Amino acid sequence: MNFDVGKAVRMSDIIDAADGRGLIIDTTLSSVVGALPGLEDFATAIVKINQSCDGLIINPGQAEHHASLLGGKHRAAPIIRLDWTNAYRDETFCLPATEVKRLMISNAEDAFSLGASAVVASFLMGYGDDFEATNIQDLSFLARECYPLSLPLWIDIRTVGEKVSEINFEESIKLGASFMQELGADGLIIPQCLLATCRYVCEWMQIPVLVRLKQTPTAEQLSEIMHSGAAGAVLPESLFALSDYPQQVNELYFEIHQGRRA
Amino acid sequence: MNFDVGKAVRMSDIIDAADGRGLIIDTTLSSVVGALPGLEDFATAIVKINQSCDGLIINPGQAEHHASLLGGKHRAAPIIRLDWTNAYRDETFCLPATEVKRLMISNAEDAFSLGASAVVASFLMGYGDDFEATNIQDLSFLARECYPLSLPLWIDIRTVGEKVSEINFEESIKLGASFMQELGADGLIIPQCLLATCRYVCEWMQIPVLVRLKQTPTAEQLSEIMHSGAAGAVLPESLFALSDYPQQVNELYFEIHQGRRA
Amino acid sequence: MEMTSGKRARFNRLFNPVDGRAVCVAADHGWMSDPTPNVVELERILKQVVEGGADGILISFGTALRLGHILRGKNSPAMLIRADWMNMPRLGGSNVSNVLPAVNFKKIATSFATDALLVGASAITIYYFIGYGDEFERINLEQAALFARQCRQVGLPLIIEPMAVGGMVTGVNIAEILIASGRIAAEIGADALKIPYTGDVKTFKTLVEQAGIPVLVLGGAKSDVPRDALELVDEALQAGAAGTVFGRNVTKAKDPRKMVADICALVHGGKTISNILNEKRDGFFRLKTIPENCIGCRLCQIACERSHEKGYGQNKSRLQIKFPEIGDELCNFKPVVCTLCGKCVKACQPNALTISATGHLTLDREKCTNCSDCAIACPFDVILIDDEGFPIICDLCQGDPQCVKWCKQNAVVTVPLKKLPGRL
Amino acid sequence: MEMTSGKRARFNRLFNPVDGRAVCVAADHGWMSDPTPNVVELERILKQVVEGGADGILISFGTALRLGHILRGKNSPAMLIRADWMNMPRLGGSNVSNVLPAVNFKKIATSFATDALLVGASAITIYYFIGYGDEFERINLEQAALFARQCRQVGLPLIIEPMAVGGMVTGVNIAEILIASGRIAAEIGADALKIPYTGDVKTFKTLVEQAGIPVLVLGGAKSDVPRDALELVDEALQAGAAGTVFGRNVTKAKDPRKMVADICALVHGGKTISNILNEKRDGFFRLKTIPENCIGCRLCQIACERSHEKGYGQNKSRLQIKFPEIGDELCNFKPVVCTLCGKCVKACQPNALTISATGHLTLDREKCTNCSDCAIACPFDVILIDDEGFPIICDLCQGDPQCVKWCKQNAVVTVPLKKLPGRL
Repeated sequence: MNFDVGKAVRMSDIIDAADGRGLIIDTTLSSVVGALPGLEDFATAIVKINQSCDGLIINPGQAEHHASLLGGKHRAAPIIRLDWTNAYRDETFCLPATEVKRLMISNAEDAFSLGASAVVASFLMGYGDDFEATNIQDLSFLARECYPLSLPLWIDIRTVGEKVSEINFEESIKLGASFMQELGADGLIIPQCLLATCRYVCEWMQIPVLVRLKQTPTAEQLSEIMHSGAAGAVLPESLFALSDYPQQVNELYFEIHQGRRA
Repeated sequence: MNFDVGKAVRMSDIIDAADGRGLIIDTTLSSVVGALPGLEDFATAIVKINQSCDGLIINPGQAEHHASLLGGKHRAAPIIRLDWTNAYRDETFCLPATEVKRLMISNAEDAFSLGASAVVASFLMGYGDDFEATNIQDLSFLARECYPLSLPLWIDIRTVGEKVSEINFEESIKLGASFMQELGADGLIIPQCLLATCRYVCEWMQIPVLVRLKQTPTAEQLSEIMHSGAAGAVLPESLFALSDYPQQVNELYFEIHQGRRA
Repeated sequence: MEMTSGKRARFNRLFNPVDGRAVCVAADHGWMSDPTPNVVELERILKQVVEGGADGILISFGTALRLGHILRGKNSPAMLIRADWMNMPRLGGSNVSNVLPAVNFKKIATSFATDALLVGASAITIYYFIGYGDEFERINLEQAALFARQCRQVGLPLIIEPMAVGGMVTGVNIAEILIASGRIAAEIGADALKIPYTGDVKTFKTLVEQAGIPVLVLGGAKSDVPRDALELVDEALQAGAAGTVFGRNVTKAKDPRKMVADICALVHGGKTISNILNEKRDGFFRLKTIPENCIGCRLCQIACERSHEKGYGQNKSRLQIKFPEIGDELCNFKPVVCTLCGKCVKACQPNALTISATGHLTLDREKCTNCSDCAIACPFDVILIDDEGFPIICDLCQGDPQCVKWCKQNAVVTVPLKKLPGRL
Repeated sequence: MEMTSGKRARFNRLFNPVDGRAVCVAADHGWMSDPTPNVVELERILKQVVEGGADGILISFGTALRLGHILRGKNSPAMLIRADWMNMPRLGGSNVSNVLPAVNFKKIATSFATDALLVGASAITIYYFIGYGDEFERINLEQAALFARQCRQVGLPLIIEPMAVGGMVTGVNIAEILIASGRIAAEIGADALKIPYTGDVKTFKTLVEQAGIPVLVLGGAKSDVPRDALELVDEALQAGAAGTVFGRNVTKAKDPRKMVADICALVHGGKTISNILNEKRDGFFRLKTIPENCIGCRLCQIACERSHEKGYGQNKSRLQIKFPEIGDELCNFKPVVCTLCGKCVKACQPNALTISATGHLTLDREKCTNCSDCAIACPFDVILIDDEGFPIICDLCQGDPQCVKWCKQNAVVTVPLKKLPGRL
């Protein structure tokens, strides 16, 4: 009776209730650098992976315009991204960022009315103290906003700032995970890291932890990560540039769900 | 993680987390017929039973004026009554009711700000259809209001209307329990009835069921009721007219909690 | 049909993406009538309903809090929340008992749309009583309009349930009233209807067309014979219904799981009532596949081999499953079966292969020369050759095809065959 | 102290009703500094803290959601929620590691008061940094004032934690700053303070008096020796503190349960540090009872009998528990012990009973005439007579009374005795 049924039902859209695992794909980099290779036609690309992916991280605009592709049986559940940053505009982009910016572009209520199964926002680590404090404040208030709506909040930990380097990368992930667990996140996305770090964090957290992969992994690579205790993986946007991505996603879905087909 | 921690913590103020039982005393009839014998001086009376009673059903005014006696360690948890009725003004009262009335006298938010561990309102069965529909509507909206506050709602089923007689008394309790379970109550108070009915309702409900006693029971009578599956008992206001009520309550607390002293 | 994005994403959970249909179960009776065994034993029943493959379950708020955990997983039934209350079953006109009878008809709203979203609902359902008098209908419409406005705001689909009851409703005008009420509900803002059957395909077809939104037919009181309930579904589907919301016909059934599975077989599986009830098939028939339904479980092959060869292998089965290949974007499985096309019969020089008078492919092993011409002629490659050189052929299990019987996904079904092919 | 009714009912959960004091544990470190083992193993530690008998636990929202179920039951610790965030531990001045060092001091509000109520909090705690510059203090006060207003509205107690840090704080002015900050916090709307110790009883007494609200002293960095932490508590109590909010001294302790129990023994139990640490008692002492604490568990009697008679009975124990009788309105248990009053010694004609030079009652069985005069003289009836006629007397276990050692409720304690009574 003291079960938060709304959150449990929505959470199970993404993390399978039977095996506690999920395969997630992030498409939201398009709001930072425009259409990504393979994602030029959003709907066509999504249809190809929709059945073999548990959750799709999408921006609010795509959630509104492509609602018919999202949610429910045999479709990816919509995880709506509520923040934006120029942090990923590097030298390869036509207009590299000169100063890193981050802001909230929507709120929990809006995502709720768009049919979100969950919302996600980023904790960008390694920038200045002002930036960090504002980031934490935004995420805290978002967590407080999601709670009475029984809407799951995922936090995407990104160790991208200038203060993070090889020397403190692994420990920074632990710090970020600690902060976000205490903040009240319902699930965490951590960067790909040493398996030892992943195992440490996954054992410690009592909320599902997904690993954000830098490259589309092979089934063997994914298997290794899952064995370190992760609840699943977030595949990168670069996935869509591969010619056979529908098959690759299908194989990874099979791997994550231990032999179960979409 | 999908645990409603606020509701669980508040619920455990009343229904002991260790044994799943609780002893409750109702003091709210004073809002219908004035001070009851033994309850003329509210604070003095409450102090005497405060340590050996899990929850005290009180009206909002007493909750405000006697907050220091309520809640927390070794004190009864405040269960605030949010409705009022003249249904109990019978021929023994100086101004018997000619037409039965019922209304909400406060709401969940007010009770919350008064420090309530739970709220309670009545489902008065056996009156006219208009009366019943309005009663159900009030209780439904109250349940919806309590839910996002994680504030437990107890429904006090009272089979007091003219349409309930010996012929349908026991079955009316089942009907009321069914309605209120489906309405979304967190706990039920049912009238004292046949042990078979009590057992049937308690096994069926997946929420705690308390039995409202007509008279202060002996430990043996209470034991019998508890064995039928009830989560506890609600002692009547007439309790306070007894000369040795502190000892009687203490004995009943001992009985309910299976040998544990306050 | 267009709708706000949030409604669409939540509607997706209710309707099957392949056929756009839904099989729902109403389990909100404890909220409005006397507690019968289907109310008291709801947990057990709901678990069976989920196993049966329902697409949606209509429940009260209390049941959502108590048993909503059963509905976890995006492929499990969508949660539909009953957002109002009424006392009609207690007015004495129906077949349910009345511990506490009511005299005056009452219907009240008992929540706001947002409340249902908090507990994880994919839609809400409310009544629209028509025929009980003008003031009573006004109250119904007022509540419906308010819910419609709220539902648009929060992106939650609204299912309106028109009910024609009262002194102004007769056998003469009930179909017309239901047809009108469906359209009225759509105009007010319903996203789908839950509505009684009008009694015949023609009028229900008119209802569906004029409503312009998905129509789910309801079952009403429990039928004495399961066939009656299935025939209602069958006719409603013929009329264009998008599915069903059956209550007591499921929750009071001896085997709620089977009842739901049977309705699913009709609504999603393309099966006939005769298929489902395992009735003797009248006339000739053949096998047909529905690849969208196939999940590659191979139960059909096991059933085939077991019935003919008494083993559990798959290398002598009379049907095949083609697995998806690299490049197959939709990653579908394809069951391949004998369709009684007759090409093998024509190719058989010694006339060893024939189609019997009862419509089954038959091999005369005395005449067979083990030439394999039949297997070569088969356009689907479903005729294998055994170790002795004889063809392994589908004989439709002499009229009771085990592949059809055992396929839980309805990926292999039977369809009537007017005329047998080739030489008899 | 007056406060709105909701605050009062929730404050009742935090403060012990008998002595108005509270022992709290701060376990919110993972929210603001590097994850040390006490953060990673919080679940295990919090369970021990609950077992130790803490009255309140300060945690973050995330911990409330994750581990809040540990706090069920009205006699379990009250949930205090940390409603803000700061980066001070990462500025480099403290003894904690810094994976990601900070340069500029930041402190932000991270919730509204209502948010904490939803998860079951009995109070919220926020910082008030003073001494880091005027603008930084303005920000702190602005947030404090907003929380105070919200807390009054929803009936939730507000605990403000003044911290004197920054270049303007020196050893010379820190006590004065803390004294001022406590009063400022109370004026803004704090219902209680969580505040560092000023360093001496005199200034802390001034702080307590001028604040006018309950003051809970905090522990700061982990002490190397448990005695140091307990001495801080002892001094704060002498100064009038209402209790403690210890963090790392508990969560990083080898045995967090024992550390909490020890602090409880000081704060609620009337024990001395020497009692707690089982240090050799200097000088004479006697037993004293605190009936409010007694729960009638009889552990003291079992310990007594076991140490003297090697059994587990209670009929030869040197102390008694009086159970509540009909008519006893408060239903209290009353432990009754030998108080070394000396009346038995005076009554003993053959001088068999004496008080030894070390301060313990002693019986010379050779001289004893089995007259029972001692038992008759005892005003508390704690001298029983054994089967052979000899008195059963309390010898204070020769200086290490087992009843005191085993009483978890601190209902039996020792107090110093300046002068021994009667004949030596």
